[in-house]
Amino acid sequence: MVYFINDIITGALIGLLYALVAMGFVVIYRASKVFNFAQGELVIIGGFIVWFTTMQAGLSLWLSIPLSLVLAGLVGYAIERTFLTKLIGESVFSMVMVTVGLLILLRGLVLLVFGPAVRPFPIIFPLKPLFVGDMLIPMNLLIGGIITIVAAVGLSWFFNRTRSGLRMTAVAEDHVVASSMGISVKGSIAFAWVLGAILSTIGAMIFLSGKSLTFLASDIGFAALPVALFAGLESIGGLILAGVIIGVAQSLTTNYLDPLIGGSLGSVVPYIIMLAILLIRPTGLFGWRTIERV
Amino acid sequence: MTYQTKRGLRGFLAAGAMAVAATMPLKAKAEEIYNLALLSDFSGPYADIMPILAGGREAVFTWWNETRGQDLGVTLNYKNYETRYDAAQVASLWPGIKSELDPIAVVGLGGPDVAALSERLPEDKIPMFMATAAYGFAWQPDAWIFNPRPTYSHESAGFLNWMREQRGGDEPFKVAILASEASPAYVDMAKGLELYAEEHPKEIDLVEVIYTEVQPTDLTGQMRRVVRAGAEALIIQTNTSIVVAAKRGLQANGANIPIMMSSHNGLPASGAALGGLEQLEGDFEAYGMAIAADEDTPARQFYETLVTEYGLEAPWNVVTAMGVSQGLYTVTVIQHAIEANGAEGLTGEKVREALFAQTITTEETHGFLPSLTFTPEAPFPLEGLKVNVGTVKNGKITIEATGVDIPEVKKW
Amino acid sequence: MCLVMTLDAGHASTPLAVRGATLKFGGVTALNDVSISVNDDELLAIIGPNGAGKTSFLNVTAGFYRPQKGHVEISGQNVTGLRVDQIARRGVARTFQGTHLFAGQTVVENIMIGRHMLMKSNVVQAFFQFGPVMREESEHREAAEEIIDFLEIEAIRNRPVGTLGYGLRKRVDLGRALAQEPSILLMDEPMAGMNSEEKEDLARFILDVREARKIPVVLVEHDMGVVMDLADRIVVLDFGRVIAEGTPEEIQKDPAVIKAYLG
Amino acid sequence: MLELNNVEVTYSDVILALKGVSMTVQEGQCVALLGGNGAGKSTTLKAISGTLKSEDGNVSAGSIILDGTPVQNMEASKVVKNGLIHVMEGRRVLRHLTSEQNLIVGGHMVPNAAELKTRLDHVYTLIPRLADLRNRTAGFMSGGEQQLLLIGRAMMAKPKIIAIDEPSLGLAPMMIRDVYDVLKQLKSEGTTFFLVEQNSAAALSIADYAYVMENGRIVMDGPADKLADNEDIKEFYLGVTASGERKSYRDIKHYRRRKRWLG
Amino acid sequence: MDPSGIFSTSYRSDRRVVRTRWQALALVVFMALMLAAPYLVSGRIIAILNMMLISAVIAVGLQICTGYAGQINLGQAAFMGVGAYTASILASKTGLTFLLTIPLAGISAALFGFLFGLTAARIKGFYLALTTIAAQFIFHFAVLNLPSSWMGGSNGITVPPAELLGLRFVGETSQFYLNLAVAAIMIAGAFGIVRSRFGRAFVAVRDDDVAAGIMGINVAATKANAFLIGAFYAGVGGALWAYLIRFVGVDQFTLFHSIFFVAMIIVGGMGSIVGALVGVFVIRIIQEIIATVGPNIAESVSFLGGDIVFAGMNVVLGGVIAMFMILEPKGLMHRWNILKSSYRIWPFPY
Repeated sequence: MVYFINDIITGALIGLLYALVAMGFVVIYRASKVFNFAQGELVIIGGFIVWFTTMQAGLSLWLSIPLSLVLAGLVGYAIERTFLTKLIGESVFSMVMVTVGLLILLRGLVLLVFGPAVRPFPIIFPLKPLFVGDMLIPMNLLIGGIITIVAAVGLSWFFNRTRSGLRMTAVAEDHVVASSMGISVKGSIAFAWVLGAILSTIGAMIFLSGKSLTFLASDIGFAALPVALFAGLESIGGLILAGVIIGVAQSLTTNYLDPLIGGSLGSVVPYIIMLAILLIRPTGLFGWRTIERV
Repeated sequence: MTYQTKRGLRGFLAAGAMAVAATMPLKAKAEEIYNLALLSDFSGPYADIMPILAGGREAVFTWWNETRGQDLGVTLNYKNYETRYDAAQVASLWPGIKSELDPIAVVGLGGPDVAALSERLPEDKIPMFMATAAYGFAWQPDAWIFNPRPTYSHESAGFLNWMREQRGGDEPFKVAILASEASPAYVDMAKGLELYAEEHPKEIDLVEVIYTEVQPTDLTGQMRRVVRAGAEALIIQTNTSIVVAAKRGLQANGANIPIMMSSHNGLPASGAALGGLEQLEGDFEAYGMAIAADEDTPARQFYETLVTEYGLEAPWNVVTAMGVSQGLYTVTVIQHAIEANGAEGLTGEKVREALFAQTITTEETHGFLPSLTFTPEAPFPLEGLKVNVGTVKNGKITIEATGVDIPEVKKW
Repeated sequence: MCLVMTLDAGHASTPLAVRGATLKFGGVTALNDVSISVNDDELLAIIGPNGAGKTSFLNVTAGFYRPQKGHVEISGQNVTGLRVDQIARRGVARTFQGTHLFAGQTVVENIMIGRHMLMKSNVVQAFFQFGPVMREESEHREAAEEIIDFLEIEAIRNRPVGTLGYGLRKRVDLGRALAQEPSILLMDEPMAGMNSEEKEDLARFILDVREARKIPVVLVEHDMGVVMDLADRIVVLDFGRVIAEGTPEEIQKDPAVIKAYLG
Repeated sequence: MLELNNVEVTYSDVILALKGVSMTVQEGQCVALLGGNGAGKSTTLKAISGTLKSEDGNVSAGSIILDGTPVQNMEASKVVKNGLIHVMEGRRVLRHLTSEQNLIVGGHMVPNAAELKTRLDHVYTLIPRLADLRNRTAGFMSGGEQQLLLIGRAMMAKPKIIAIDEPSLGLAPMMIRDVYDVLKQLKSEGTTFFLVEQNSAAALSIADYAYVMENGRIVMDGPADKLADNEDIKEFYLGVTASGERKSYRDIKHYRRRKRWLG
Repeated sequence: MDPSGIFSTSYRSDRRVVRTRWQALALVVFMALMLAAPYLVSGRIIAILNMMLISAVIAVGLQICTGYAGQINLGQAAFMGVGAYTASILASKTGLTFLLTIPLAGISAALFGFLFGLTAARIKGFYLALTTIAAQFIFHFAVLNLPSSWMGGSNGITVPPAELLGLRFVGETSQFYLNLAVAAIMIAGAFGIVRSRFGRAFVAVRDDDVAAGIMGINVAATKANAFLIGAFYAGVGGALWAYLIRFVGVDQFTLFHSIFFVAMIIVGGMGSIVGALVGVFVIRIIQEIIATVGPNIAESVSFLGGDIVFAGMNVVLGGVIAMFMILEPKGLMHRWNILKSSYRIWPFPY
């Protein structure tokens, strides 16, 4: 029983990590209506930046973490300036398609800049887990979970309550209307990408702390995708619930069902849950209902 | 992986340059020139090890041309082809390779090469020689694609029997395996060992088969199950990232179950990814090929020769060993074919016949590989299989055992 | 039941009837127990202030919204809850407030899309492009050309609709609806955004449609001149309720209407 | 305040939509731009406000001066910062936000909360209906309410000049009056207007000066009262015949000569 | 817009694909060149053409689904895999002729695609597009976990060569004719579909699904149909792939392959069959250049280092796609059409 509860807790924390990466999707969507397929690549870039500042440049963690976040933000800004600004005014569809191209391009760029080798990732969070009676909770996931919740609450407030947040929401609703109101669509999208890159970097730190860094890390982008859709692409707060549900379901499947069937159902379960929820609620749990008028 | 890429890179380039330089003047002397097609992946998932692997195998060809080839009146030319580790790319390259080179043998790299060429090579009558261990799905009679090593499951079964002997006692050896469905090859590794454990319940007790992602988020819970099941060893033949995540999971549980790794995710690679070899103290790597340890072995000596005389600049590690051993058994087979048929009119078919006709002794491969006796029943030798075991002692890779017998493993 | 339906369909006393429809969304009651029926070959105009529920009425009729209460009958058959396309197949066509044309497509293509549901060919025939498909295409193309001819848009036949002016687009919109060979035509503010010259043109076409096709038309419109001149009967909505009904003359004098709407 | 000199606009680098348009708007004035559909009115407006780009258009010649700053091909959001707000046609409210959130977004450039409150109050005193609807999701408001919301949203930015496109489009007669009442009040408070209208009667009731466009060119201009008396304007835009009688839409002949200004 | 002097005298001629004499001539010359290709160019080129033809079938299907019907589809490689597996299982277990296995492969892939299309009845927009990624994961899971006697599991399936009247389709030349024939039929069929009522319904649903519904088009069914047709093409392409490689494994059909199919139609241009073909050509040619000149550059430009050259090649590939999207977001065909129309209306600017 203790182990069962432990599996649930660990699953929930992993789900929160997915939610953090998914927050990258949602923030970019919420401020620009663009679905960013290259989110996983932003995670690897963030990871490599952290690796570079710590393992290569040899900075202490207190220095390298803020520096990495700043650098990641700059990279996000650069990507937006190079690839997306020019497309403002084109259809959202073409902007989304650009992110598909980005996915291929960023992979190549990382390969070029950082090389293909497997890199050790710095130990950012204590390796020693937290023991609660017989339960043990990985420190990186625990701290990560807290960061996720704080970030979700903060960003939720930002987007729904502050004027800057509403401004971005306006951009997501309609680029042309937003710009006709004096809102800089460019600025909003740039901000979204900066934020998306920073969130991805935090995600990379939690995900990879004490482990190794390769291209495979980008898979987390597609692992986080069901969480984003489950919550609904506009909902930041909903990510927490969605992440926990999907994380727990995945953990229980991996630990109790997979051994029975001798396969890896755990990796497909998030997608199955996502499909099921979308069939019931087509815009996710908390996504905006479509308002159609003729 | 572990080594500095730059060094490996220079090694690769130097070897390439040497190869070009060395083969040019030889062309005049040697009477016959045959071509080898080298399939490589410099831009795909194995781009990190490719320069070193390529350096290893190319240095062997240079060495052979200058020593054996000269005597036999044969020069082996080779050319690298970039496959991006993609079956579609191999398939579109192949007709060009055939018409451009008309190779007598292909030196392959991995799964996509096998997938794309397994049905083409018998038609075109050209054998392909791989460097890695074999897979269950390629275990078919009348092969044209060959592995110097048996399947991954053979290697792990051999290792486990050795572990059980080391431990002593009669009860079965408890083991867990960590696999992934990301690639069918990884699944194959697990399936083979599962069947072996099923067939040998008195020797092996497979307590857990865990499937995870290729870059696992967290394995603490899974490792706790492994610990609770009382596993005495953990088999991870998939990739480095999983080794690292499993190690962290074990550390979190305060457990120290030895991990067995394979060649492509071996001790140096996993150690580097963990941030230091000392973290793998007491863990193992096991495969049917020379262990690249500090000890002075024939293999090590041959490597030194390649470095000093034939321009090899790759470091002494498992990937180099893989490249060198692949090159060595390839040239040995060709040499056998020349000895049997004469230098003239050598074809892929004759090379393949020579493979079956004669054992490739461990002396011929300078101790890189055990003696290999190929039969038409399987793409790898079924008899006299050996596995070598390396471990980390005091932060250094050392050879723990050589020539450990591999038990008979049934086809799955 | 079945017998009754066939009888109804045969005589089709009311081509369209909405009975007791109530529709609420987003905290607003858009329709409150609205009953309106349309007679054969009649031009019924629906007027009322913005938000009175005129467009909601059209949306309920066309199946775009499903009323919480009440039902919609077409030729005596209850069609409440059917999908928009199923209702369209029962002969309801509509034009839009603003335009909902397929902007990248040419005029001919837009009108041919209107004929989609009248065409029968299947995917396999389309794939191989053999006999029946080609014949069907030509037949329907001919019908499309008749509509183009009728609406005097021959010259712009192959122009993408997006490049046309608003007035012409409205005409294409009407053409696309006519291409469905409807048994009833709903028009949502066709005159909005037009100058008087364009209004005259479109009014003429509406009258011609009735003359040529003999189908009832439901017209939601704000332009009183147009409504009073064209309508046979007028229904006035306010706050989701029918507040008046009658001939143009009666409506013009109705004090409730003047208070709520005409001002 | 606003000055257009010989402006040309090209779409997709190919289609010439405006062919040398010049006009001036003085401070405190309301200038109306009239014309048929497709004449280029909206294009002119978009050229001024910088929203052309979303339709692949650009100002290929001439200059647009806003308060001394050239704004041709300037990014839309920067034009707003120079003091011009473009209220687009088609009632493009932010549908998923509430009415008040729409207003707050409109005031996104307001430096402090107190000022924002003042402006909100100003909007609510001028348009009391918005105060009642403040928590209503904008997508569920009626057309007229949405139009009022758009005007309120523009007011939140306190622009020097409001460029408004077809404010009466699709509105009931009383609603048109309400909307124009708000505009008139704003004008009396000193806001400059650039008004693009199809509904010439309404437009000329508020405008000081008007331009008439046809085919991408200005074909007539003059003080509003003078234009209202012009026979051609009467016939084509006000729908009144020479004798002053409006003719019935039923009496329109299908084939008739159209009088056109040389375009 | 037609060039001046070209006008149609019947409705049938008005819907022709080939409208001018030059186009007809170009098409005839192109087909003749294709038929003669094995006698004109090396086996390597034929092998590249084989890959292009198979990719073309799959990309054209994706174009119908994504470009015409507007449904972003990131499961095309999975649909291809279903087709490849169907053909392999039928050919290896029942010995059915390829004349039947290829269409059956298309049909089974179409059914799989249709399942995902069915969700269109409820799910819309990006949500629908993203559910196609689930197809990819479910396909992968199913192949590996169903009993290996069904789909080969991790073993993959070996495929006997296609055979017709004693002629075995082995070697690139005979396979080239097989691929060419199938691709020609499929591409011609695609032109038929997009110009039929189905094609118009697709575009209608893409541009304005509200209006499309009111036109009597069943929007959900049309979207499902788009997936069905797109997946059918992928299935046929998968069958051709199976007969070309003659060994199928689940790792030949990954999400990354799907992404590349999307890249092909982006580069070529959305909503144009010819665009899909152009995209296939451009992407495949870049990939082949990387594979061909890469090793040579790596050897000759030694100061750069081999792995940097190859990493650079990946950047080139990603960069080309990104460049297309920045400079030509509507694809090559759009640019071509603008050029064409400005040429035809020259010298007037409107």
